[in-house]
Amino acid sequence: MQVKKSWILLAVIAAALVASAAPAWAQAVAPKTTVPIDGEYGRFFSLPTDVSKNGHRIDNLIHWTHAFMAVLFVGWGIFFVYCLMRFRQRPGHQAHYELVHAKPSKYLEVAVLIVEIVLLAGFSVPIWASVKNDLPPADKAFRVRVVAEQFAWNFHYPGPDGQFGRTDPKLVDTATNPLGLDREGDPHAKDDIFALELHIPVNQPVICDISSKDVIHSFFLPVMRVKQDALPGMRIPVWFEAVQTGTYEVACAQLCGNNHYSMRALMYIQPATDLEAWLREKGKPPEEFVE
Amino acid sequence: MTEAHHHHDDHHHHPELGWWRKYVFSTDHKVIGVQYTVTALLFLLFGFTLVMIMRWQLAYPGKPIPLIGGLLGKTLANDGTLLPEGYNALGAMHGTIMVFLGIVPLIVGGFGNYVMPLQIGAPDMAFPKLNMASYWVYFCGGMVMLLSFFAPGGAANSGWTSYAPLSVVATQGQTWWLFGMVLLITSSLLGSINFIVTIIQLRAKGLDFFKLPFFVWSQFVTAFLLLLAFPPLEAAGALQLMDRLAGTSFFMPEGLVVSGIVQPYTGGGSPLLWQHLFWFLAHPEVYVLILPAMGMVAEVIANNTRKPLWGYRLMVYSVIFLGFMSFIVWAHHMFITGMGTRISAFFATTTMIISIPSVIILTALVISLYRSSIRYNVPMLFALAFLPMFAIGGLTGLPLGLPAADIQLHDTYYVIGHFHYVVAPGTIFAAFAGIYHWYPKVTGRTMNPALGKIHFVLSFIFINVVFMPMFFQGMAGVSRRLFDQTFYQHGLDVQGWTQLSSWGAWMLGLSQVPFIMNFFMSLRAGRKVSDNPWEATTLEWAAPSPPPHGNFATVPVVYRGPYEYSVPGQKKDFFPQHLAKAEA
Amino acid sequence: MSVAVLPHTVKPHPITGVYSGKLGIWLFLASEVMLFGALFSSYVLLRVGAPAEGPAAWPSHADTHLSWKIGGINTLVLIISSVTMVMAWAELKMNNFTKGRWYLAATLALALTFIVVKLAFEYIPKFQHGLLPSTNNFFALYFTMTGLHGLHVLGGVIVIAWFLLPGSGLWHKDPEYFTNRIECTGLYWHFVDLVWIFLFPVMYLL
Amino acid sequence: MRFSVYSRNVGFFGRPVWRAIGGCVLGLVVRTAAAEDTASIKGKALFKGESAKYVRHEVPTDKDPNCKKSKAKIGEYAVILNKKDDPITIRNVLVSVKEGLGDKKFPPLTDPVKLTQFGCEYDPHVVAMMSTQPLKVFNGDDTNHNIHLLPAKNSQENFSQPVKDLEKGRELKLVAEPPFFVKCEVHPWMGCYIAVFDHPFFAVTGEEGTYEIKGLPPGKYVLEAWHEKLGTMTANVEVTSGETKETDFTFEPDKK
Repeated sequence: MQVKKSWILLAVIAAALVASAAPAWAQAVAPKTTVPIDGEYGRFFSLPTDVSKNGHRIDNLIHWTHAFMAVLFVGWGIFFVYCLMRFRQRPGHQAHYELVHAKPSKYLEVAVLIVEIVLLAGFSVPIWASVKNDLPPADKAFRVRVVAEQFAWNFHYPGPDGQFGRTDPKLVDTATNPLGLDREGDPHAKDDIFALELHIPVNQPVICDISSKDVIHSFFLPVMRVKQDALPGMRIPVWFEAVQTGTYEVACAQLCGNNHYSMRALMYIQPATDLEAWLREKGKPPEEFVE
Repeated sequence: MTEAHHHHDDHHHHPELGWWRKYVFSTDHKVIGVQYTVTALLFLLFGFTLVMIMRWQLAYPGKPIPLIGGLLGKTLANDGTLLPEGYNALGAMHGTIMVFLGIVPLIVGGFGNYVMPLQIGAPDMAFPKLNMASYWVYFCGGMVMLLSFFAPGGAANSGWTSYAPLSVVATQGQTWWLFGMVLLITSSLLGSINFIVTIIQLRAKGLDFFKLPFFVWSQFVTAFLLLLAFPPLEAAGALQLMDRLAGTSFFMPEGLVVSGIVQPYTGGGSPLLWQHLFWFLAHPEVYVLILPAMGMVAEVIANNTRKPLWGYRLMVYSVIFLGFMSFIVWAHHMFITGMGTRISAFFATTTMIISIPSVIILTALVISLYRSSIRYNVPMLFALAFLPMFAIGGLTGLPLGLPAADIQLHDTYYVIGHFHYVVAPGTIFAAFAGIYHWYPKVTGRTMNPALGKIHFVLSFIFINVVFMPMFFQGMAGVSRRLFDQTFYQHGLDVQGWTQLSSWGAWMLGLSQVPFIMNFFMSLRAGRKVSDNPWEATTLEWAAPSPPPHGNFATVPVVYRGPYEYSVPGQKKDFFPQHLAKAEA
Repeated sequence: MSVAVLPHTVKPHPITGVYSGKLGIWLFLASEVMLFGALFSSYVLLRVGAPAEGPAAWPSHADTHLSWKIGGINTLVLIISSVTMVMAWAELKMNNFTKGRWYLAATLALALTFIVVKLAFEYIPKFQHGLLPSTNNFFALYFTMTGLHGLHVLGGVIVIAWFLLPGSGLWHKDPEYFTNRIECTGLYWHFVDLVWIFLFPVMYLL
Repeated sequence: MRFSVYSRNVGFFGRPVWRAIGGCVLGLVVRTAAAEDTASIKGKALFKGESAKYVRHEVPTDKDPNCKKSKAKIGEYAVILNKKDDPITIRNVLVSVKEGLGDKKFPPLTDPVKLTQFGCEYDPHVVAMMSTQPLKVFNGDDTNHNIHLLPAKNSQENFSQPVKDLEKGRELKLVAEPPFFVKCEVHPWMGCYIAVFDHPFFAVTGEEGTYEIKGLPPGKYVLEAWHEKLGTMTANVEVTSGETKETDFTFEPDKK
């Protein structure tokens, strides 16, 4: 009984320490962003809102995998705790030298293997193939080039002619031409639109060609279940389809330097008409600013 | 011993060795083991301190750090408030220090050096001078890493993975980091050669490979991983040094524009080449971090269940298989780099396959509890806690190994939670079990069990408070390595979990005070114990405590397997390996 | 006082059939294979992935300005040095210390020849012509890989010089131990030679 | 001139009154003492050519919603012309004494020069300072800024200011160097120039496109006018004691 009291004491100490942390935990942090972001973001082991056509497949895979993990852990934990209590050292209790022939453990391992094969071959590989490889036909999709740089996302729209203009690193001007668009030399570049926020249509496939000007970034749309590294020297397409309008976030998921954390952009999912209006507005030559 | 009359320079040990030769530049594996252990524990504490500082910024972004904020200098902080560059430097150095300067030197350099030769009945390591060199090269590497904090621009700040091109254009600290890594790799290479040769050549008579304690097996496989996986990183380090210092473009593609400036690199390189070379090392490295821990846990569990390990041979085969497989799973760290379906499916398959031997080892350890007689002493508590903690760490690896699920979870806090569960409450708990278990062998005294239990309970609670919230953050989509996650809405919404996690970390830091007190006080005040206080069977307990130079008074001969506990018909419940007959 | 006497430092282990040093050097060479293997893999990856045109394109054979003749001479030098290394060990094995030493000295001389040729006829003229590691990835790899190989040769030179002069005292204490050490040095030296035999065609001919 | 550039910020900084007064008094003392036997040069930076090419417009600051408090305004190719003036004047032209000072030593300026990041814009756009003055960098926004100096001689300072800080700022010491570019790593459109001199004879054309250099000892000088996009021009000037000379610089970018 002596031992048990000390354990209770320890638990009380630990609880007190946790409790001492509680006020801090409750302290709210003021939001930094001035634009309200739509969607629900997990508070207790839940994924963020899903606004994409394919996202639920990934979500299901994550949920089923976690269910499988929970079954394994709980089942295995019950046996573990049973052993801890049943076979503790006490007077009159002796360990058995002979080893049990544990058939259940073999079944368990085979079961684990089978479930893993099902999860991998039945779910993961097909999902991967469709969300990463099977791009929608180019004429049906809305195309945007995403050019990452330290520490901003540049979005490059082809403009009315539907063709992306030529870019050249030598023409890059950080303020006025971050993409290095050759507006003078290439006719396709004349009408190209550049923005620091992502506007995409709802209910239409979107293909984003991801690239980077300097280091490795990662294009992450939490509500779209999309993540793709932006590698310098490569242009990698990803696609997704939004099913709901709203304002969401584009995040950088790969350490890209000191201000990696502030490499955030906004994504506006809009009806096609609104998007066209926005693009038209953006495509106008800049109006002179008169003081 | 036929060669006993061959005396060489190495072995002319005069009794009047000076203090320097005896305790500082010693060639005795036990002294080196203690040096490794103490240095590594200090580095672990330092690495943990770094993260406690970072956790302040994460919990209370932009607020000055209390108490120690002023000590951080001008590069890392401004008026006691951590800066992003400081956060990144601390983050990169936390990873590097914990992995390369803390855990590996502790469980391989420290425990491996001290315990392994004793467990195989060897008088020393096969190459004692090499062993000493290995420690001192490690020490120098550690010093280079520490000094890099004072380099212009601070320590390396491109993450412990040092992804190019970021690391190539990074501040000078990265060059220091690379030099430090070259030294650490060299140290590991010297050590691993020594370990393998020692295990192959110096086993006591009768000690077949399948009579080796599981710990020795884990060290054996680990040494092979170190031997074969580290050189590619050394090559990668050399290439990155060339990129940084000679302006080559191994990892630099054409047309890079950094900060609006066209970079002078010719181009033609591939940023992915670094990742391939790095993860070719770093995935086996993960097993370097966990296999010796499994070995230690197996030792402690076998000893305290008073029963042979269940499935010893199966475990040995599993550990060999793990070692082999760990070389062909590396690209599962790179699913998001733009991999096609086939390659990702291949690496996902190997990843699923490698989970099986881990499940086998874990299951074997749990089944070993069945029909045993569990002795709840401090090392056993830590070893038992290792099992569920490692299980959580291993299981959460599953969604990360499935490429489609990894799309959402890659590089989020989910990953952080996953590998910390493997390494912190996994490996570090195993190391604590090892320290409490072998302390009597090293000092002749036990550590205080009451303080040990306090240490265990508090550590167990708070380590979960630290890492469990990370899964919630990760599911919500919060990326890792963010200086201030409240910049994002999804980060803001789970900020409460971050704060809880931070408080857990600081409490976990406090929970180590009983351990530190215990560690030092027991040197003087610990209860004096016999040579074999745990009534264990393996050879290290046949040597005196502490073992003298040369380890064994008489060279032991081995008659049976490592875990002959509760043998029927015996008077005592343990039957040491070196005894021909049971004691009457 | 128990004296630590390590078994199998000189005499081979009855089961494994090698003494510890030899096993150690084989393991070391295994790690070296991984080191150079990683570099050769990088070579393949970078060459395959090189852009078709532009400054970063893989240079044509003529643009590398590497003379296969000088490379060939150095290859020959290294091969001969491997032979003399074996001869040194064989003589020592047959208890001819003086002869063995002469062969060792010959090996050392050849190794130094290799380094001098490399520096005087290849590296320095290349630098003078502005062909630097930063020129393109071929030269980056060329300088890195041959440089690393050169450092290995230099390491061999230091070890051989050690056994030739200050370390030779070991012969008088324990000839077998000394011979073993020369054998290990030889194994290392053959490996260095072998690396060059891969480097030569990859850099000069392909 | 220097004071007029920063005066816009004074109230905004809320810097302690005694410092302002002290600065003014010191400035007056130095200037009145110097005015007796020194000369001044003043003038305008003028523009001749196709002014329609240079349009001033708002840059998209949509990356960071916190910038929207004040929209950043830049000129196309960073040329800001006062098109209502006739002839058209140019802002942000740095005029300084290039030659003619010899090895003379001048009373060092010591009051800190301020560079503020406000509304995701650098204020001022061209910082001119003496090497004895500290440069203080402030963050006036509720967002993260990361100033990156891209000099040739000075060290490439590159640090972030993650929180609003109008009190202490970060202090930098710089050595003399011709104008170099400074950018924000977080907001790609943010850029400015810093020029550091060993002497106190420099000025930047303000909103009216005028400059004035005071306190010059009599002598022959070569003046240099620099603009980030329009290039440099020089003029030879001779001043005598107590004189105020007018020298205008006319930039003609279209003339080859």
